[in-house]
Amino acid sequence: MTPETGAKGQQRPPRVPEPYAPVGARPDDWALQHPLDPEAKIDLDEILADLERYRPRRRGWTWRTPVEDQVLGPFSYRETSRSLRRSVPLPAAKYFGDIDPQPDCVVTTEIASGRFEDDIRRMRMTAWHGADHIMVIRTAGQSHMDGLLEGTPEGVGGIAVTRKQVRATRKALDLIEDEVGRPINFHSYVSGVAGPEIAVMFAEEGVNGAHQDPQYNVLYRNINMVRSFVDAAVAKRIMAAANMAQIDGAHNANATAREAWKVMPELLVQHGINCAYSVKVGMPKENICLSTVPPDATPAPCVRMDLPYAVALRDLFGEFKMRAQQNTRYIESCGREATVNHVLNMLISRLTTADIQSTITPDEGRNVPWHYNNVHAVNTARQTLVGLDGLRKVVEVDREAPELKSKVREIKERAVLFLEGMIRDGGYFGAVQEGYFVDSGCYPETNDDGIFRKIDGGVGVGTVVERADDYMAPVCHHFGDNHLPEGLGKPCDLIGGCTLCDEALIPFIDELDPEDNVNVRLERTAELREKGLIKPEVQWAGDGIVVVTMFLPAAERVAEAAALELAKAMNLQEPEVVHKQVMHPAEGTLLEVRGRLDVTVDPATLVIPEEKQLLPEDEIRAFVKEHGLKCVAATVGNDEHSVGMREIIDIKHGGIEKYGIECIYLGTSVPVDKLLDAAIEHAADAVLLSTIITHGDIHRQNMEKIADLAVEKGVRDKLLLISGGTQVTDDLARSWGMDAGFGRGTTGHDVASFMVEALRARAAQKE
Amino acid sequence: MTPETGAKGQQRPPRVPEPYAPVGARPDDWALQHPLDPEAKIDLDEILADLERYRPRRRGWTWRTPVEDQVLGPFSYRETSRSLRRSVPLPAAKYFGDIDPQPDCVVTTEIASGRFEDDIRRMRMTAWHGADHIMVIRTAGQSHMDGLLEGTPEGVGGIAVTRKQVRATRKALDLIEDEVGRPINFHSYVSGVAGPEIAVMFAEEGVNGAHQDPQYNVLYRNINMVRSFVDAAVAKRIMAAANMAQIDGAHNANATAREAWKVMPELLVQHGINCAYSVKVGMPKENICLSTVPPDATPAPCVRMDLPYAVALRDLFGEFKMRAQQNTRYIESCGREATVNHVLNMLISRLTTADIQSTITPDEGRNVPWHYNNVHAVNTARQTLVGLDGLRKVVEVDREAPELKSKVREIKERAVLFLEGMIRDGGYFGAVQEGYFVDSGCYPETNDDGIFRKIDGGVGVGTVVERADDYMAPVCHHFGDNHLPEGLGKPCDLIGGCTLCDEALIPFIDELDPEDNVNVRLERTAELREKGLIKPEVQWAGDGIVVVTMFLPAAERVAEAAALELAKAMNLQEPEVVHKQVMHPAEGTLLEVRGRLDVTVDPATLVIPEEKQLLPEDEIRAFVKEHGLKCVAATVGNDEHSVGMREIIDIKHGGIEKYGIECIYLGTSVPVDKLLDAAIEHAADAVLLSTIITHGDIHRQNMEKIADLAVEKGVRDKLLLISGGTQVTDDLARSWGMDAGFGRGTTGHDVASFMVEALRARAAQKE
Amino acid sequence: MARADEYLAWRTHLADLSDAELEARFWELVDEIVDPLVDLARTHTSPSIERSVLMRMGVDSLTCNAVVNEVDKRGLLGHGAGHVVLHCAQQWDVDVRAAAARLAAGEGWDLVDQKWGGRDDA
Amino acid sequence: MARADEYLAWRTHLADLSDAELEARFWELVDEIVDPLVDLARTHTSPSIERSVLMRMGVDSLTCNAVVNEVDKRGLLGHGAGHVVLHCAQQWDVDVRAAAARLAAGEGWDLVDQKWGGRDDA
Repeated sequence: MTPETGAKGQQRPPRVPEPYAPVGARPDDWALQHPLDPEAKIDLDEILADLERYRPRRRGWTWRTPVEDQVLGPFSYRETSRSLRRSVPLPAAKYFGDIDPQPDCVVTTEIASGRFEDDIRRMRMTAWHGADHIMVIRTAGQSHMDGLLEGTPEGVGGIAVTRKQVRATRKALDLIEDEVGRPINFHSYVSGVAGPEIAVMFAEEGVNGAHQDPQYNVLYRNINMVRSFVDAAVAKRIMAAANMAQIDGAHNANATAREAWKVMPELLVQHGINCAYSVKVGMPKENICLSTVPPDATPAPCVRMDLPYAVALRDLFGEFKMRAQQNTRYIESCGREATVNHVLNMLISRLTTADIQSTITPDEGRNVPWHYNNVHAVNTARQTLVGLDGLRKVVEVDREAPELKSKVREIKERAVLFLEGMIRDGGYFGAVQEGYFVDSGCYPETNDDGIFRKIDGGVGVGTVVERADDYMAPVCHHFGDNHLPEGLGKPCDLIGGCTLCDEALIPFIDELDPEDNVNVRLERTAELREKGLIKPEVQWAGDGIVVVTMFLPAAERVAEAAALELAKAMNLQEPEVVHKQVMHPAEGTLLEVRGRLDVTVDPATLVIPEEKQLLPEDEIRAFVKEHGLKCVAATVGNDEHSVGMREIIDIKHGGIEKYGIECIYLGTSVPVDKLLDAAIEHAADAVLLSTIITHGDIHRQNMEKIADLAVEKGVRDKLLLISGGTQVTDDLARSWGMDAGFGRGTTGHDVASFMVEALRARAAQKE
Repeated sequence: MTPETGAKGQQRPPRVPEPYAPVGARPDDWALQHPLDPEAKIDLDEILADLERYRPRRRGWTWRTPVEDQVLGPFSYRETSRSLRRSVPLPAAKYFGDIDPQPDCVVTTEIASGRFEDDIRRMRMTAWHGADHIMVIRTAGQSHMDGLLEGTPEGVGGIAVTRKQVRATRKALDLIEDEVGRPINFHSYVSGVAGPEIAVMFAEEGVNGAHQDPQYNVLYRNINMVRSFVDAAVAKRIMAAANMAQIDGAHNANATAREAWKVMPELLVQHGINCAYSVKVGMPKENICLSTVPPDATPAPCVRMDLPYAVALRDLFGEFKMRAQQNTRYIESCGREATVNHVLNMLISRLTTADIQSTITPDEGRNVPWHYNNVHAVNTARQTLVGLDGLRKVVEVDREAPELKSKVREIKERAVLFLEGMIRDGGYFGAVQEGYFVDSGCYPETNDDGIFRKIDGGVGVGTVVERADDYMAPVCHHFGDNHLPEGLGKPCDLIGGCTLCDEALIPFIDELDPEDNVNVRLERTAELREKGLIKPEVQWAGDGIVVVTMFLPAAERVAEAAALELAKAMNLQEPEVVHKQVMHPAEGTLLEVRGRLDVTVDPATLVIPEEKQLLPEDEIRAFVKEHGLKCVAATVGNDEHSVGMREIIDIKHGGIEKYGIECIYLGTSVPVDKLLDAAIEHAADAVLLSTIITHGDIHRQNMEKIADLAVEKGVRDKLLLISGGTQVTDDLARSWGMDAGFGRGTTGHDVASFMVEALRARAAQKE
Repeated sequence: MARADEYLAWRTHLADLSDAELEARFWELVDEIVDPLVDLARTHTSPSIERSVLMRMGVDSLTCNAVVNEVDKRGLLGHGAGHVVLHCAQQWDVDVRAAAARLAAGEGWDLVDQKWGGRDDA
Repeated sequence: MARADEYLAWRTHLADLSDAELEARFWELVDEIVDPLVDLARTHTSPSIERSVLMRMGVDSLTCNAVVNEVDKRGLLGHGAGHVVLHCAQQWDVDVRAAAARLAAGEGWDLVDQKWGGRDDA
């Protein structure tokens, strides 16, 4: 038990920016010339202005820059990368000089508010917490749209991925990456029936990575399998040309199967097919990332079950990259439970390998993720990966352990049997028609509950045609037979250049929909932005959503109904219980209720306590050296919590002793008269009195009493009377006769600075 | 990304209680004859009645009963114990048949509301989540009270541990342990200047474990060192007589030192001294538990740093028990951060050993723990320990790894150097006088900032006297020279029995304070209890505290002020920001604001939706077999989220197919006219239409349109029209022409039951 | 068809393989499955592929749609929509963007028909 | 006094010990430190210890306080407060609870003085 300590803010000393050279920026780079001000909100109007002329600064994926045996603060790290130029460190970093060690792997955040203008602000927040792979979730309906969309319609559970949305986002990310000092990878989906076109648009717009896996289309989007594979070859070749990282779709089998651990053999097969297909159409292996999820979750003994799979996967796919995703299959509405599972997932990453660590927001089980939950997820990743830094230097996956060895072998053998079966049944198309995939049996076990697709069914069926003998595509990076005239330098010489060679040729279309577009949406919240009004939000500017956590001493159903009543009493509109957890069937229920608070605060009306201006440390030290400064200190009343007081005085805690102030500590539970007597006896300049706030008002009585006694004994003007404690406020302490009161989060610097200033003021008065 | 799924409750099928035989209960056991009703609150009046006659059923500690290779649901466990008779499983257990695997080690919760009557309710909640070591935190002031307190005064940051409080708590725990079907260990503190008396009282009252470490008194409570050690010998001997588990106090050095990892050598020394002292005064080694904390926390590379220490400790102290505590030193106000650190702490437990796994509440960094945070902490422990079950079967601590081996050796050598130094400096007392302990240097490095105590100082100085030649104590289990007459069977024969041999001799004193006592406190909340009113609470009945989580798009200080305004707009009294986290210095701040909501809900006024009564599954199956039942299903509008629909229909997800209902699934984004046509073509009995709620009201339009079309085509009365989706409600769906609407958390059973009932009702109407 | 777990019976032919051999077999089988898919892709095209060609030629998405729809309708996708546009551009002596725009506006399909003829079944 | 980390210099005499020897040395040193503490405890007592004796004799805590305070004041703690109560109980032929109650009420200290004399310095 540590004593009550209260909220500790994260005010931090300014950080010296690290040297940073933006990847791919040209001298005339717009972003470099319009750096973000960390103290100002991103200007959405500026992002949207002149979009038709904006060009991203680079193509292709960027990995983090590892730093071997990096020393940060008091620690040495084995698996970290170059630090950020600006960031918000983890809360506990304050104990270690605000270090912000960044893991060696890329960290993903998935953003899906449905409005790209709100996404952008969220991306900035996550980048400040260490995300460098921003994955924009696409609204699922788009995958059946046979062509590109133009505009920025509002999406549900994701956004419509359009050129305008992509370009604006990339423009914002160019600013944000300069702000944090690290390249940020922008990512979305090259899937659905318009894959090749999306791939071209992404290549043109500097998108750095994308999901591309024809099997995903077939199994989960019911797109015709022939169309899906034929399209994929062209899409992948274009992605390769743009040096994009590719992530496959195998993890969806985990998310779909009821007993996710049974699909391990199939997962290896799905990864194998997409990897081999990608390589054969021209994608370099180092850009091919396997999307892999530890398939199990608690209360399963998940680490022991997931490890053999992770090992088998890395044995087989050692030349490829691993994108470690976190488990979503068994996520419920309890954010704590999700967080613990994700930590266990990352233990697998650290026991094996991960090139990209994806993160799932802890609220994924209950809503489309909210701003701060993206940040929470990123923090869980960076915290865990750093906490497990160098784990393999002291802990070994025991490849010879019977429980591991036999399982690893078994998974591989079952995958081989799966492939043999596929070939017997007519290869890939035959196997899909036979329902091989997402069957809940562990192959060769089958449950006949897999996903069956027909070669002559699905979206886009019958749209694939054979290339004629004179088939020609006069552009670069095209896959497949292409009967170009002989002697060309490159294919697009035929037409005077293609967009992948000459970006001046890229056309830009602005919003086509006059109603569902970013300008219309921004108008609705213009007042908030223009007047700088403050309204809670979780997803969209001004959505007003807040969450109330309450424990009600009632059974679940009664508690739920009561919670909604209480939410109304809190002026919440449309309250909804988003989480409930039985603490005991009769004793009570924990509930989280979300609701809309239609209240706006004008910061101009707020009384914001002035930020305290402390004397420089050297000035304090000099004053003490010249005048001497002695204090007696004690915890009074019945308070045995000496930790707070010790933090304030002890030199080892950065307390006032470090300025040379002499401290006589009398201990805990000291009566105030004894404390005053000691001050007189030692001719002290100040009395430090620590107290907790009691229901019996003892804290007030003690302060008043010592002040009265000091007057009685004629020493009031010789002594500074200073009280402190977690719930002490300066105003109250002064009203009870103290010279100052210090509450939560006080440091020795605060107290020393006050003492010096007060003594100077008294001296000035006397003169 | 999985789609939006909404809060999932934890309503579970009734569990068959496991066989349970209460340890130490006699045939006339009061608790056995007054079992708790899981559906009713614990009756505090009953607990308090007749306390003077209540006797606990046993003395001594109980370990969990391990079960080797236990199979639960689809999984097999290596490190679990007997399951509970009743419990609340982890939320995700619903995917696995509501299993609730319990780890092999005892799990602690620390409870400290300040009012034992509220503690009792919280203990019941935590026991239902797997806690079987209930540690009651003592208000620190008590350690300087030279004698026992009588009564139950309200405490701060803990409670006054008195006989009445202990007896009432043990009485309640006897009921609770029968309810959950597992012995519960009750624990508090045998420290301070009244150690021997507390030890006697604990032995008499059936307390099962206690902290006892004379070094703790010396270093942290400034109790005279001679008194502390002399008292400890007697206290320990009495604890041994009562077969209590003892936990030492070494972990406090971690919690106090600024760079906690530097005190590792000292920790080994502290553990060694208390262990050796305990053994020498008669305590069996198997009752002696080392309180050990992984000293580091993120952002340190903590697991790699903590593991060598954990290994060195277990090398040296293999014959003793390990009580693995979680790190509190670096805990901040972010509950997520605390949770991640605690998971990493438990990785150390699982990589080495832990006999008791202690838990720290995630709100420890900001307030005295709240009800549900005790439960959260216990859940984090049970979840993590089960998730890491059998880890050492596949992963090995690499004893030969240079980074580990050299560190383990070094820590041990430094501890030996520490001991050699102590002996040079005059043994224990000399070393304490020299400030050996809690010095922030890593011995033999010193910083001269340790805790200095004088042999002739501290509380209780000068109170120890030498035993005279005729010293006699005519009682059992007394430690030290005792000149009893020869020929006694046992010492207390001299006086006709002592309380440790004849519990009838134990006196009971009721409340001495007429104002600060449990009856007065309970009177204040009598109305809530008597009328069954519901008021939020976190710590004390009716305290009204709730927490609001909000993201404000403003910089930290402005956001904090705005949050307090918003809290007022939510009718919260005394709002206080208990957590704030910068998401981005300009874009926004996450805040948690606690406040008191002085609103009480009378459940009699609530409209509680009736619990749906579903048809038994067999009845549905029989109906379907007799009449046949066919439906067509599709996701309409632009909704590609087929997962919800698939869960409802697919047999593999427990959907309606399992009752024999034939389902024709048309896919996603199906126009409603095509859906209706398909229903007519297939002569279906029902249409299942899945939709998301859009801002454009498409969901309403689709439902109205299909209903109108069905009327137009003359098939309305032949078809059940059923819509579903996360935000669909039955009322709205019916108002838009559907026969039913199903929202969040719907199962196939719900839908199938509705269909059969509706078809029956239609058939009845026709007749 | 549901099948019990016959792993132990099925695996006998794998039992004697070393881990390396087993892994090599995995990749051989994957190649065997993937090769015909790659061949299929090499020799076929689709509306989206052809639109992606036009996009790379600098044609905006709306025009791409219009041109590829018409090429497809006329059964000429197998010659390549880019090929069609290029042919017209050469005939008209304009750049490919201009040619695509004119084709999208309904101009020039006669030129296309002259070169490739109408759809066989049209 | 602050001291730099002289571990490498100080450890030389430990370098050749096996791990088992090092661990044995740890426990030998611990014993060397603890033994005098145990001796001290064996031969001394305190007010709390004496109250714990009375408690075990069935005396309630308020009475324990009163009796031990007076025994201590009279310098007789070294004989054992339980001993004092037992002596009076035997003298009065009552049980020890009754004897303690009478002593707490101020009765019987003359009997005590008769047996052990007053405090030397009283």
